[in-house]
Amino acid sequence: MTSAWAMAWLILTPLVAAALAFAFPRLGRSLALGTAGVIGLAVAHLMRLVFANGVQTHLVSGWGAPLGIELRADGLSVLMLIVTALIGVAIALYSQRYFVSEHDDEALHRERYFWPLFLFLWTALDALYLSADIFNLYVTLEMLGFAAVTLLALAGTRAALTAALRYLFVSLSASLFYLLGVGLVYGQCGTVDLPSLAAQARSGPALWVALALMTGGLIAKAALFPLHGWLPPAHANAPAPVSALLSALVVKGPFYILLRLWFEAFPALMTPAVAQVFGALGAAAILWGSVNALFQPRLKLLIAYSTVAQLGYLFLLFPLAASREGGFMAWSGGLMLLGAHACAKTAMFLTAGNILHAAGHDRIKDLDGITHVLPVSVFAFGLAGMSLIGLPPSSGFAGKWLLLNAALAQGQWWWVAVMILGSLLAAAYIVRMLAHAFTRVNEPKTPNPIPPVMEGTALALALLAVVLGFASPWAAELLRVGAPVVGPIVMGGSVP
Amino acid sequence: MMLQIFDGLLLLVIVVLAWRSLNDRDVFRAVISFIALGLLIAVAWVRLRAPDVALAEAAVGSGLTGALILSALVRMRRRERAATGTRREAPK
Amino acid sequence: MNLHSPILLGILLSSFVTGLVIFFLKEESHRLRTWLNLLGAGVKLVLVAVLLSGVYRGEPYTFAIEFLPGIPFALGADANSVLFVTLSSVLWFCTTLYAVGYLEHTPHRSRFFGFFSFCVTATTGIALSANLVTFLTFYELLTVTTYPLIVHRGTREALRGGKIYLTYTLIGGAVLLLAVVWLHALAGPVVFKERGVIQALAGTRRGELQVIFLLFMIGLGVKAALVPLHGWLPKAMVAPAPVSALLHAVAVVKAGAFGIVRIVYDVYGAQTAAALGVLHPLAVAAGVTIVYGSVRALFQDELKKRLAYSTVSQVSYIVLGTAILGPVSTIGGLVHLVHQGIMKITLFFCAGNYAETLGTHRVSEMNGVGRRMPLTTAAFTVAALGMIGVPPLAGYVSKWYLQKGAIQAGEEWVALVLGASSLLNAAYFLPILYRAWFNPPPEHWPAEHRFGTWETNWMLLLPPLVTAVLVIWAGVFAESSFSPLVWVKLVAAREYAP
Amino acid sequence: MVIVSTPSTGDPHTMPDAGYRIYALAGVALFAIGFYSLLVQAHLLRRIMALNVMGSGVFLVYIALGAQTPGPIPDPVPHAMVLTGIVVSVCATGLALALVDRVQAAAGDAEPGEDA
Amino acid sequence: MTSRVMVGVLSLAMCAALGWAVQSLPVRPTGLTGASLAKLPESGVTNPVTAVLLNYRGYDTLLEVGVLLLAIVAVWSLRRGEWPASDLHDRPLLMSLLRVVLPVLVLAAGYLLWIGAFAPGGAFQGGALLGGAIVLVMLGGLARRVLAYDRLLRAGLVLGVIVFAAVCAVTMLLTGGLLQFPAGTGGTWIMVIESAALVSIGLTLGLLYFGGRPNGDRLDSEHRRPAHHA
Repeated sequence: MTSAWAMAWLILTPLVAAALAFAFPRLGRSLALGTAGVIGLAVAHLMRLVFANGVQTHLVSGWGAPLGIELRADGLSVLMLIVTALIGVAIALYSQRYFVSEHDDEALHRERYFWPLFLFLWTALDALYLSADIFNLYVTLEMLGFAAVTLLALAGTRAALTAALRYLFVSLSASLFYLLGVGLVYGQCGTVDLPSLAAQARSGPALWVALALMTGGLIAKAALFPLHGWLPPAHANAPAPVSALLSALVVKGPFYILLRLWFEAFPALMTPAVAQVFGALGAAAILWGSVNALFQPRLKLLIAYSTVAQLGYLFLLFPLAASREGGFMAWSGGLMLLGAHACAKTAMFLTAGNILHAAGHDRIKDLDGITHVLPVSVFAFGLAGMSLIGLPPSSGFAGKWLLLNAALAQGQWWWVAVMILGSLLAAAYIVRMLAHAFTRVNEPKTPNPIPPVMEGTALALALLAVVLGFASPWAAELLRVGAPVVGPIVMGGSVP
Repeated sequence: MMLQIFDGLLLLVIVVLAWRSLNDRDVFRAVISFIALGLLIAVAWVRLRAPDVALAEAAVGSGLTGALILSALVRMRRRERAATGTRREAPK
Repeated sequence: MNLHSPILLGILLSSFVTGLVIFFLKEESHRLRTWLNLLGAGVKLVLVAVLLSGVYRGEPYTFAIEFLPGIPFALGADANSVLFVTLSSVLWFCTTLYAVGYLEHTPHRSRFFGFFSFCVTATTGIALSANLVTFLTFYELLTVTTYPLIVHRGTREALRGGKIYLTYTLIGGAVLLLAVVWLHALAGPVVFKERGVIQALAGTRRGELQVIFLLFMIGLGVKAALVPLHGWLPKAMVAPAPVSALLHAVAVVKAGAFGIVRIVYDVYGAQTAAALGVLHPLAVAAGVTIVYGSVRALFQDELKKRLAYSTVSQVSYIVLGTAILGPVSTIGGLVHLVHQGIMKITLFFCAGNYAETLGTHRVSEMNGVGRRMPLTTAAFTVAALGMIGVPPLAGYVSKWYLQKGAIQAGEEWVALVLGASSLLNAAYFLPILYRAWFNPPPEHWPAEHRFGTWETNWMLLLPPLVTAVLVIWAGVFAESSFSPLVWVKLVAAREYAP
Repeated sequence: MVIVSTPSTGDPHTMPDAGYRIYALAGVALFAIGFYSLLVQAHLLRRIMALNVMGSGVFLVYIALGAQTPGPIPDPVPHAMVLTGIVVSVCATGLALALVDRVQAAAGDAEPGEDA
Repeated sequence: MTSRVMVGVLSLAMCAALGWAVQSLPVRPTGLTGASLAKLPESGVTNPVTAVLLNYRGYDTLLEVGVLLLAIVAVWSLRRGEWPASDLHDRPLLMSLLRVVLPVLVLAAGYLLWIGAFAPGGAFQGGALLGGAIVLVMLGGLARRVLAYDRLLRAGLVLGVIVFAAVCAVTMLLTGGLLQFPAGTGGTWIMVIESAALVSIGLTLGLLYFGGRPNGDRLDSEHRRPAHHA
């Protein structure tokens, strides 16, 4: 099977499945499972090809750039596709029982519409990670935004609907900023193809403004401080599997495009000042998000603010990967952190879903003794927490290790301080939850039964978030393929 | 020369209508000027030798979008009356 | 990797798998859980014995898998690790037996013993780590797995104790992480090796290495309860007695002390560290801690609190021995790693017995316990005298070598510290012994339980007796071929080999 | 509706390029007006219209730039892109209106013009 | 009020920056006019815009047809549709007019689809007309039964995506490339895609006006209590 076929499977399978899931609502569940299977195979195959033969490119309709659209799979794309597939499979499993576990018509309605929307979301993400064309990326962004907003609105509560509307306004206006930027780029360079833009390596006022527009739109979509306001209500009020999708995957898409734009299309414009600004916003996000997470009354709000903070770490990649020494270390570290956060955050939101389902609420102060009724879920939460804090040997540790190494090697110690402070704050808000969970209550109230698959998926992802730390050398090797930054992965003069 | 003047006038009206359609006190009038704006933009497409776009804009951009917003406004007014007696205008 | 490697893995898995299985056991299946616990501990003992002989014969043990890019997750066994792993696995066996007896008829035992096993897994991991990153990994895992044990009772003060413990250890962990990362940024991957691995940098990067050493000592000093980082230890006394034993003798403080030993001997190297001028401040900190801990212990009426401060003081003997250059003091410090362990665990076992059998928690309530519980009190007496340093008990050996080493190194002030500390030890232990043996017992104990034939549940009685015997053996047969001392001399020889 | 059948007619020199530039500038103005209103207006319908105006501004820039490219006909690529954009934005409008209706239904007696 | 001023200043600044950027663009940008005209013979159509939409950048259009379907799924999931308030039943004259106009609109849609291959027009414009026709039908309160027939509507709505994907699969089997048509057959394939797209686009736009799922939605009819109040 050629890489072209693998890419086609990745994009067409969820798209067709989404259409069918809408046409035949009863088939939704099985269609999702089937899609998960196909995509898993296709991603694995694509990864094999990328490892074996390097970057894979496919000229859609046979015309190359600039006239046609290019699909491109390098190490970064494949990593993102793998993360998406992992989370997608988990959500497909979890949602088999999530919606029907509450027996009423509302729930049934939600499930019937969840599946096509979920599959559209998956289509958008796969297309986004494979596209090498900044206008095509706009289309995928819109598809992503529509699906995300509607999935959130499925919750049907007033809070969720209001959050959804706010999210929609942000998402749409952000897309328009991006689109205008694309227009200016086209006017300047006469192409919207990423590799061609990289080859031109142009500069000039129009491109500055264009890049500013696109960046503004994308950081609004990626909820980078200070444009994060829409995220907590949205992620905290969605149905559990949707919260997981939003936090783990949706916000990562725009971040990925930012990487492509700044590191590949217009590296010339990535001045140290720009890099430091990105880093400063990231640092602010880490501190602001973590401190807010400490004071949230509801578990899901806590997790949502933790997402704001964790997204901050990703943007530390800009100042650290931009400099020559240890650039690749920071690059791979930041992206490992991305994968780690995806797994850990999914596990946490699914756990929160189980707790909500069992206890009927997620008020942290009333969760005393929840350990005794949901030991598996709380254990999963703890494991995921380990990864968020960055305790070894979790994948979160691997990512932070590389970022810290790069920062120290480059003498940018201030990021080191921020990262370590952020870890301690993360520990604080996670322990705050666990302390309540461990509090002994005299008569534990009998909870609603939780389908095993729902606890199982949460636990599986939490374990993944921990053991993936051992996969970091593999991930680094994968990210090497077509990476825009170079450099060794191990710093320091090695000693006898 | 004539063309330049025509362009200037057209764009002037477009910009004014755009402002009116977003900042007119009366929402209904705003919507009307919004639809008119769509039609004028369709004309602009023709001037820019983009007939395909003009067709789509006339039908979709102005026509359908306008219809959607109008019916939404009607719905809002209905709910409004149901909710709070007779108020003509949604508060700013 | 070689033929021996599976042993290293086996030593870890023997407790890890046990814990995993126990998690999924029903609360009721008491018997099965007990047998699993003892089986795991027993298997570990056997494997450690094999390892011990192997390392004595100088066979290499290594195991490594990929972890971080360029840095493997590596296990190994040198004389140091064997010392620690033997200690912890022996005491582990006793503690397990004791815990089974102690926690009879209490809820959530599966959870407790699950984390209990994970905890010892982390400890043995610390002992067997072959490089700094692996050490860091197990060190943090130890923190995480201990928390559920400390808050096990789920009471408010248990949770407060747990929170304080985590605050200290996690911040310490963060500082340690910073030190490790910084050292790696300077020196690349760091593997443990006798006489250190950074001599090459000592000349050029002197300042940075000094700062990094300080960070190391702060990070490890938290668990080793160096003043002023000791605050968590007395607060953590709310935990059940077996956990206290774990914290004070088997796992946590030992992990800190062992870490300091590792950093000084196998990362910096004693000579290099001395050349960098970082050892003397460490020695002073240890001396201060020794005196401070003893003084605070003097004023505690609650028995476990008094023992806790005694730990603060005693663990710093190890640090002191490490911080003074020269083989003899090294021997004194390292051998105290073992001696302090067996003595202190005995004391905690006994304290637990008093609390469980008679309901006495305070020193002032201990009048005449010797008549009611002679065996327990005998064990307590042996351990206490050992702590004071009465010949020919274990503590005497440690102190003698520390003394000698200090004099040789020309650090006479240490002699004063040790003397003062011994006096203070006597001052806070002898009154207890006097009350226990010579004061008349009260007609009613606070809360007395009767356990058939023996003075208390046999599972509570046996462990302290065994460890008390060890205390005597480690002292009397110090020079015989099977004693901690002999092994420690081997370590010192390797560290200071010309 | 005028239908210029390309490419047969459509002389590139019907007017100087500068003329097209005005349209791009007007597009910029529309974009700014839309953005301003989006931020300051509370009424949800106005906000939705503001998004549409922003969109029209963007499209004007696209087509105006496309009209300047040398050759017998304007650059068809921006035209296709704008067609895509127009359809996407009408979809967005439909979705937004439905969502607004749900919000206000859920809000019940809340103000119709209530800010989201 | 102050916030208004600040936003105003911000917008003006943005406007200035954008204007500056636009002015700085090359007066004669290197567009893709030449390239698209050069490849036009191979594309299978003679209208360059249609060539871009369905051949050069056909992949965009594939995703866009997906977005259209997604929009309808979203709207249906949000609320139940309702018949427009302005019912023309009591206006016989208009109704008779409508009966004449409707077929014309449908024919015009077909014509635009066909003409799209070599002159302005195509699936989108045709679909727009079709959508307008459907809106008129609703305004006239006609064909309520058809528009309420859930199964039929769903089938029509997904037609575009399914056919487009099928064409992708078939042509890929023939040429090994995504959306790469065998030489000389481009026109046919494009016509197939566009015809299916026309139906879906028309339905989508029309039903967007309907504003929600049809009352005959079988998900609702299954249950006594409506899933959502709209």
